[in-house]
Amino acid sequence: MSAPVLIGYFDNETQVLDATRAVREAGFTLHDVYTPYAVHGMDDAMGLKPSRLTWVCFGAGLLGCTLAMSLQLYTSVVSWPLNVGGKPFNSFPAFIPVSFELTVLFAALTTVAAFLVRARLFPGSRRPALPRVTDDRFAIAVAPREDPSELNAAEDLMRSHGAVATALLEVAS
Amino acid sequence: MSNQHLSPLREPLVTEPRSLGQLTEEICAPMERPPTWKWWVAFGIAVSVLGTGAGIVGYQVATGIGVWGLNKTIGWAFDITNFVFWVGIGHAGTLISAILFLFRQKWRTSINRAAEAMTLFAVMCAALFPLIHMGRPWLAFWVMPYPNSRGSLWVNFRSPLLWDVFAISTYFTVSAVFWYVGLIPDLATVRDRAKAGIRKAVFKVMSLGWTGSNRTWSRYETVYLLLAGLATPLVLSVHTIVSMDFATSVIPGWHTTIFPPYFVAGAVFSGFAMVLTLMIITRVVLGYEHLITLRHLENMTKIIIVTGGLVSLAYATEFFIAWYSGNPYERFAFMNRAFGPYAWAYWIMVTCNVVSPHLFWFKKIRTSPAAIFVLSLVINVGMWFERFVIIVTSLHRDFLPSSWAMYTPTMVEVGTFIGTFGLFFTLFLLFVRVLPIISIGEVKSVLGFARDGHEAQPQTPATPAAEEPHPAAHRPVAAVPLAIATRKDVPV
Amino acid sequence: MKDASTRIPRHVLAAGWLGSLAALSLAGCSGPVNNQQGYMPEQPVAFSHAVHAGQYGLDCQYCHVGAEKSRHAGVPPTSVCMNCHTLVKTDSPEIQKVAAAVAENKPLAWVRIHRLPDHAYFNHASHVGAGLECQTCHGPVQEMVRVEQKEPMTMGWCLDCHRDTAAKQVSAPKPSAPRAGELLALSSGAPAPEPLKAPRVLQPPTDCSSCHR
Amino acid sequence: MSDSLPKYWQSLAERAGDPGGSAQAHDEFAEPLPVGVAATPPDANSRRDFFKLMGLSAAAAMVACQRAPVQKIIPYVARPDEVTPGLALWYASTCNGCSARCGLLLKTRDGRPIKVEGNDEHPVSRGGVCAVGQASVLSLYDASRARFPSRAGTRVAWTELDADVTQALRKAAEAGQGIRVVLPWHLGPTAEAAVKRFLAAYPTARTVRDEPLGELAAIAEAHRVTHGVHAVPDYRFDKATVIASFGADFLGTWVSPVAFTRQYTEARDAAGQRRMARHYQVEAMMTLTGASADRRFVVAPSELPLVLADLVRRLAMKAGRELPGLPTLPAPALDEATREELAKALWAQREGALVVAGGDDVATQVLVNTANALLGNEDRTVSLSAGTALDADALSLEALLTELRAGTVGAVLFLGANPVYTDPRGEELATLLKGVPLTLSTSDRRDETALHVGLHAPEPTALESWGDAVVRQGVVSLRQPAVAPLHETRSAVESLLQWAGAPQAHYDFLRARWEEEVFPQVDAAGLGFGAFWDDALRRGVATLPGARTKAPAFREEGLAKALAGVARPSVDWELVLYPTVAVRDGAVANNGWLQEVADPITKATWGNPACIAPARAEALGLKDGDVVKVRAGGRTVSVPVLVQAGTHPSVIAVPVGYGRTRAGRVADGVGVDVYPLTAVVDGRARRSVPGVTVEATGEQQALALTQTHHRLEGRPHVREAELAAFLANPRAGNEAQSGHGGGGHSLSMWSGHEYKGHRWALAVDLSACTGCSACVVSCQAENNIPSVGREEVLRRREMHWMRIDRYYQGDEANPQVVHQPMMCQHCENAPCETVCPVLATVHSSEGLNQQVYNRCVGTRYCANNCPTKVRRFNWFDYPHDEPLERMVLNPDVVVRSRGVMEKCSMCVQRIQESKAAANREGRPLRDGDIQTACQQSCPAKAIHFGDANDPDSQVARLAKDGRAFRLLEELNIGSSITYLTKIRNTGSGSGT
Repeated sequence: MSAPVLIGYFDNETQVLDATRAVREAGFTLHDVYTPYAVHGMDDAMGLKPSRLTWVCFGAGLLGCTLAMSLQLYTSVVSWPLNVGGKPFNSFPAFIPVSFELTVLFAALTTVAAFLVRARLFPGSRRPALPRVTDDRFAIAVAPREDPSELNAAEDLMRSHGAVATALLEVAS
Repeated sequence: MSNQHLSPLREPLVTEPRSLGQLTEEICAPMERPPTWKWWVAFGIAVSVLGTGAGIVGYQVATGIGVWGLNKTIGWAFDITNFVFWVGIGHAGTLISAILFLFRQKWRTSINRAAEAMTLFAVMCAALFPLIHMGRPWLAFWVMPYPNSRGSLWVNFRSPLLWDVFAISTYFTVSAVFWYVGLIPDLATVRDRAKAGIRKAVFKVMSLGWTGSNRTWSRYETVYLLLAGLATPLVLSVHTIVSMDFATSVIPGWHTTIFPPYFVAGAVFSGFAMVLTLMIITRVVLGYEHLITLRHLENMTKIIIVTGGLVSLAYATEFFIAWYSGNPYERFAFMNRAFGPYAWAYWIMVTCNVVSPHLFWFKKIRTSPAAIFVLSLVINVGMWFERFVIIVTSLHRDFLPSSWAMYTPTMVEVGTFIGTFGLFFTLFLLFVRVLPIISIGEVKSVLGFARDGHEAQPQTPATPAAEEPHPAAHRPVAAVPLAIATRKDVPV
Repeated sequence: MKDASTRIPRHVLAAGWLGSLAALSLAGCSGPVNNQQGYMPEQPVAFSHAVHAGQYGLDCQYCHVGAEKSRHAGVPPTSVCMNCHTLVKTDSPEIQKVAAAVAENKPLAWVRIHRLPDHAYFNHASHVGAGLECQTCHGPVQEMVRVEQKEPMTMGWCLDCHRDTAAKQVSAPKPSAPRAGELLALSSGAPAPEPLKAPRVLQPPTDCSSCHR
Repeated sequence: MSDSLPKYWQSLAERAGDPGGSAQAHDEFAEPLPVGVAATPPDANSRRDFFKLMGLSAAAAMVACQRAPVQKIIPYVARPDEVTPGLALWYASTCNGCSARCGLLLKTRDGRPIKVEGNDEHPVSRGGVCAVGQASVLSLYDASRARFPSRAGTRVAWTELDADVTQALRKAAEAGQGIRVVLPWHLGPTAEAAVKRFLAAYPTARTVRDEPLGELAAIAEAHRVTHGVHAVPDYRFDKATVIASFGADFLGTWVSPVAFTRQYTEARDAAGQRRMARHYQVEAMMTLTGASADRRFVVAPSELPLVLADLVRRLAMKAGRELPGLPTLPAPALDEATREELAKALWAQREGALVVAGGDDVATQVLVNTANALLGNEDRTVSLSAGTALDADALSLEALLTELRAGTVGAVLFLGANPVYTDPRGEELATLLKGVPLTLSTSDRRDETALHVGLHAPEPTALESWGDAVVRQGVVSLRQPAVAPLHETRSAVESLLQWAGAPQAHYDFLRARWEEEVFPQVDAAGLGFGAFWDDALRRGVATLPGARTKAPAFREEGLAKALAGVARPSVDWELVLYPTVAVRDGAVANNGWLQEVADPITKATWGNPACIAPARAEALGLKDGDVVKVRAGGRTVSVPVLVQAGTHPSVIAVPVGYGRTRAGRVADGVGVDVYPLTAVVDGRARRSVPGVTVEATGEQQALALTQTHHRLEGRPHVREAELAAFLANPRAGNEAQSGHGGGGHSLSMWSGHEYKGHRWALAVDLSACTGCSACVVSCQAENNIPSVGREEVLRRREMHWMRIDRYYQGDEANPQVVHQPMMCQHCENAPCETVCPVLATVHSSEGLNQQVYNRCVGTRYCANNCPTKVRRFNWFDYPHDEPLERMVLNPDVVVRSRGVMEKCSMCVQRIQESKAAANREGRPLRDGDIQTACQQSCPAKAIHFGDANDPDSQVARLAKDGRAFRLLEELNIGSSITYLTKIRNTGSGSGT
């Protein structure tokens, strides 16, 4: 069985922000909001919690640094210590640049990877976008309760906040 | 609703009123219409230069580094000069997108995409030189630490050249990722505008199924912020490490602690010059005057004044320290720079880098694209000579007078250098054709900047997207059941 | 580095390019290209080490005389074979090949099996002098009917042995050859060379220039 | 597949030039000389080499991970007893590069001579060899040598040639026509015996002696005048306390430079014997000898005899002797005080004084003899009794020419002489030869003279033939071949015997003669000839205690006549034609090593620029490379000038021996031939020509110089002290040095590595080094260093691992000179090592800075970061693939390919060889067991190698010496090379 979702289309940022807040305060479950660009303040309008990706980034960076440092120490001190320019086998200061670079590399790549996975973005994804939301439209998707009358309530609410159109769409669950 | 809309003091970043739709239209237009003859000419030239360059490099690799003008005293000249030159240019892009982003400099939005692209292409050009300057480039992979059957002979992590390998490759990778992440929403926009066909298919794949969901947007913002945060120290580290190629050596004129900041400043300096060069061309050719506004240019000239000042300061400091150190070799090295056989190069450098930026103090010049264009070129020339001076004049007369020598480039070296410009512009022209060179999403977010929201969007969106009748637009609510039957593909 | 003296006609250039690329891609994965472990080519004369070294227990250095005094162990002059084979097994066709070669003074061209690249210097004398068994590097030759390269003979392989030996503090056997001046001292009352200090503890070098110079 | 592959590779392997293949593989004439290739790299050759590389990697690729190309092992059929593949054999022999006849040790590997070293047992050269001697091994493999006897260029059999010759000779003898044998002065007793036998066989036969550099002739002639013997005395610089040389380059090219250099350094060993012979040099141009002089005076060539005459007069005055024969001459340009100082100095030392003069002027030599006689130093610093007599009744070339003009000559045989090239009358000679029934040359190649003779009977080189030489009364040096003749050649001795009708092998003749004449002179108690002979062969020399003859007394009768022509007007632009240290008279010119080694003074390679004084150059607005026309005696030559400090303003000095046309691929067309400008004064060729005209042409010609900046800019890389100061304080001039032998105060961030076993180091005595450059060539020979050719030297890309830096100080009209041998300093904290990304250069456990060619990817960062710029990069493949030339390669040193860095390895292959030997014999390594190539051949013994960790090694001792200093100590690179302060004995207050 699948639940229908009510979509409300808006033409401008301010309206969609108000609408979103209103819809959420009216107690409807916000399925999602679709916008052509990152709308400032939408996160708290939707009541989203800050992302945990920052921690991924930190961890990855730490890992990169450790790997880099241990690789350099292993190759220059353990595996085959060579007298290079009279410098000590463990020329720690000389190992810092590479460690730093690898830290950044690991952090960056891992974070992006994590993001793509979490947001389920991948080549060949078949998910279509709502019409014009990547262009000049904003859309609010409300997951209504079973009672059809609620649909109208939600629709009215959005129209009252300036929705230019609404539609009821089936969600394959 | 954010307060920025209410500030009467700020000037709008997009000078003419535009609707979101119109923006999309404008930015996507160049890639949707067939290339103009101007583009073809430019592209033709670029490609042929590239081809020639490739031929020359082939010849050099086939014959030996001997076809260059180097000798037993001067082991580096054009090769490393060009390397540092291109890496330097490669700095503005990430700097603009990362550092200005962190500083919340909204005006960056309309130039960062192109600047980042420029970074990537410049770094490609730069990376070419460390490769071909090797005596045996086919063994270049030996600089990578990998287990092998030579008793596992590793690499020398004490060598600045090795740091370079890691720095440059990391820098390239991260910049590329940064750039691509920034592209994703726009790719989706293009995808949704495209009719069925190759473009649709390609962009479908490239946009990774972006739907504009705000849950994604919110994570996206976090990631972008993180990347910016990572890229900022990275961009500084890269030229620091490049400068260490010289700073860690013993050669008077190279062995200088001031090099890292000095090189970074120089990199930003030359980088912005190059961005200006490209932006001025682009805005004229593509008619983006209202997006890449005079204000953008002006801001960049200001940065140039600052970095130019830093560079001048570095020159002065070098000289002072050389004298103050009391080290005869240091003293000689710098006197030799200014008054030795390569004095001409030195004074070109000074004129271009120390004198010319100060013309930007004049509002007239600062606001005349033509003047800016010329000066940006001048500065690029100057920065190339800076590297040439540092490398060649330091090497050609070092400790033992017996091995003092002179260097003159050969056609092969010059040709290779020109060839890299071919590579650079070929890539840039392709970029202009196939990707939105302005970050649509970001510009939209600042469209309302310093302009009241409602007035900002006239209700006359004549976008092609609007022409296709919207499924739910004119349908009475009663007809909902029908709709239920029709659509099953709403994203979750 | 002898590369420079091999001859290749121009039309191989293309192949050369591809080839070199392929070589490089492989070089990383599978060690240096000269690693021919298991190489067992056919020889002009079907000489069996199993018979000579194994069955009859001839000392390696009876034929490979250079091994203890020169960098090359050397392949014996064809005439050496005839020391015995003028009498032994003269009817065997293989022997007749050898006889023929000696007769018309035309050397036999043996196929080289154990070989290091030109840029790697190896000295048999030092290794034999340090009491190393031939088999350590050449495998159980005395059991081989046709000789085969048993060991990888890569740089890493050399180094492992050098490192282990250095770590184990093995000491060398007393030099087999009489020391300089000893014979003289015996015959005429010349002063004998300074007495031998305690047997030398082997310190096989791991310096690059020990092999690459 | 595994059997299909070998088949495929079989063909390739044959091309691969492996042990068997290389020799017969392909026709060497198709091969360009390495020089030619390197000079213009982007040509077919080097590209071909690239294809080779690519090809091989194709091979590599297809068989990667499983099969490499098949190589063959080609054993001897029957191995010669003495040959063990991989072991070197040494033969004692005698050099034939010049008239000095130094003792050599020839190193052969698997039958190939690969290196020439000095023979320590040779009492005259005592272990030294000059550049020419070193390079003779390359000349052996010279592809331009004649490979068979020929008639008018077409090959003939020896028998056929002999038939022709003997027939023609008989005819000439019967017809009473003259038979003339043209040869140099020094052939050695055995060869002379053969000549005598030949002369005896043909009554009308006489010898004509001709040498391009008429020094010996002049000296001998002068002694005929003053002592009545036609001989060259034996000079003993080691016994001298004052040396006055008038233009004699006795350290470079004069008479016996190697021996003299050793003696000279002994006489001037201030550190060792607390005293030092003072060296006065009066000369017209900067010579190698002048560069070492304590007091040097620049005088025009035509003034030299005047100064000398003045000196003689002053000495006579002091000696209280009348010399009526001494003509009254105009006062020379040199100022009174100096002349008196000179006379005083010599007179003060009398018997310790030594006066010598260069050049081909008999009068000058007569004056020298007079001076020495007045000083009474016979048998001390100059010994006629120990000298060597020269063929007294030989004709001069002039005489030959007159005969030829008269048409009374039936046969002319040139034995190792090339007058058509080396004599101004060459052209005429060439044309006159056409009229002679029998003309023949025995030169080793079809040179300029051989081109104009009917028959060519090529001689083998000294390394392929027997011979002997008297180097000093009572010292006979023996020459034995190190290899059988490579080509179809026959020694001149055998030829002469053959034509004299008494055919005999050179060896038999030699041995017989030694048995009859040499052996009786030795008091070999009981010891039979066989033993004596073997010993002589082993040592390469026999010393005969034979009773010294009393030297004839000096007589002044001849003076007046001899000195009649002394006063030559000093006319502006005096041309001086001089031999360079490397190319000498040009006979050895076709030799890449000798062409490429920089002249110790001018630093010029691959050419002979004309030296002019800086002042004069400025006046005329000439600078390096400007081409001038030099006109003398109706002949004109265009030559580029080189502004050379220390040249007399009226002098233009040009080296001879260049501009050859028939020497071979290397030398032909290199430089210009200036022999035609030689003057002929009453029948004698004179290499100093007054009154020539010099005019600028406005043309430019780049000079291939290896050093273009000549001043130290006040940097302390070279330190020196005045003798007096040094005796007072052993660290004089070296105060800058922190602590003894470096290390010293310089702080370090880390503790550094310790070197448990050996720690190799070098010490170079700047006081001993004369800059003769023998070490440079020795290094090149030992380490397979390519000659890169003029074009590459022009690009400052010479490959020498070792160079000699030459600096001037003071007045450029007459500067003080210092030579500094410069090689890899093997720094403890080597800047080059730190910067190599792939660990291609690291430090060894014995303190060596190792360069691993096959690991190098060629970033050149190391070279940039090398403070002494001693690293050399292979810009191209400098191929060693001329099959003959490749024979000279040292199999113990790898040949470097394109794109890799190389540099001095301190002869690591020698270090390891000696260590292995010591291990085999179970004995510790002794100081001196190991000698680097440069050290071995140094005639001055200025270079010392050893273990710095061994406290009693000489290197360790020298490192602690007061004179010890190290380069660039302030960089804390910890150089392993110790330099020792240069000591001068100018007599002035302070050295610098």
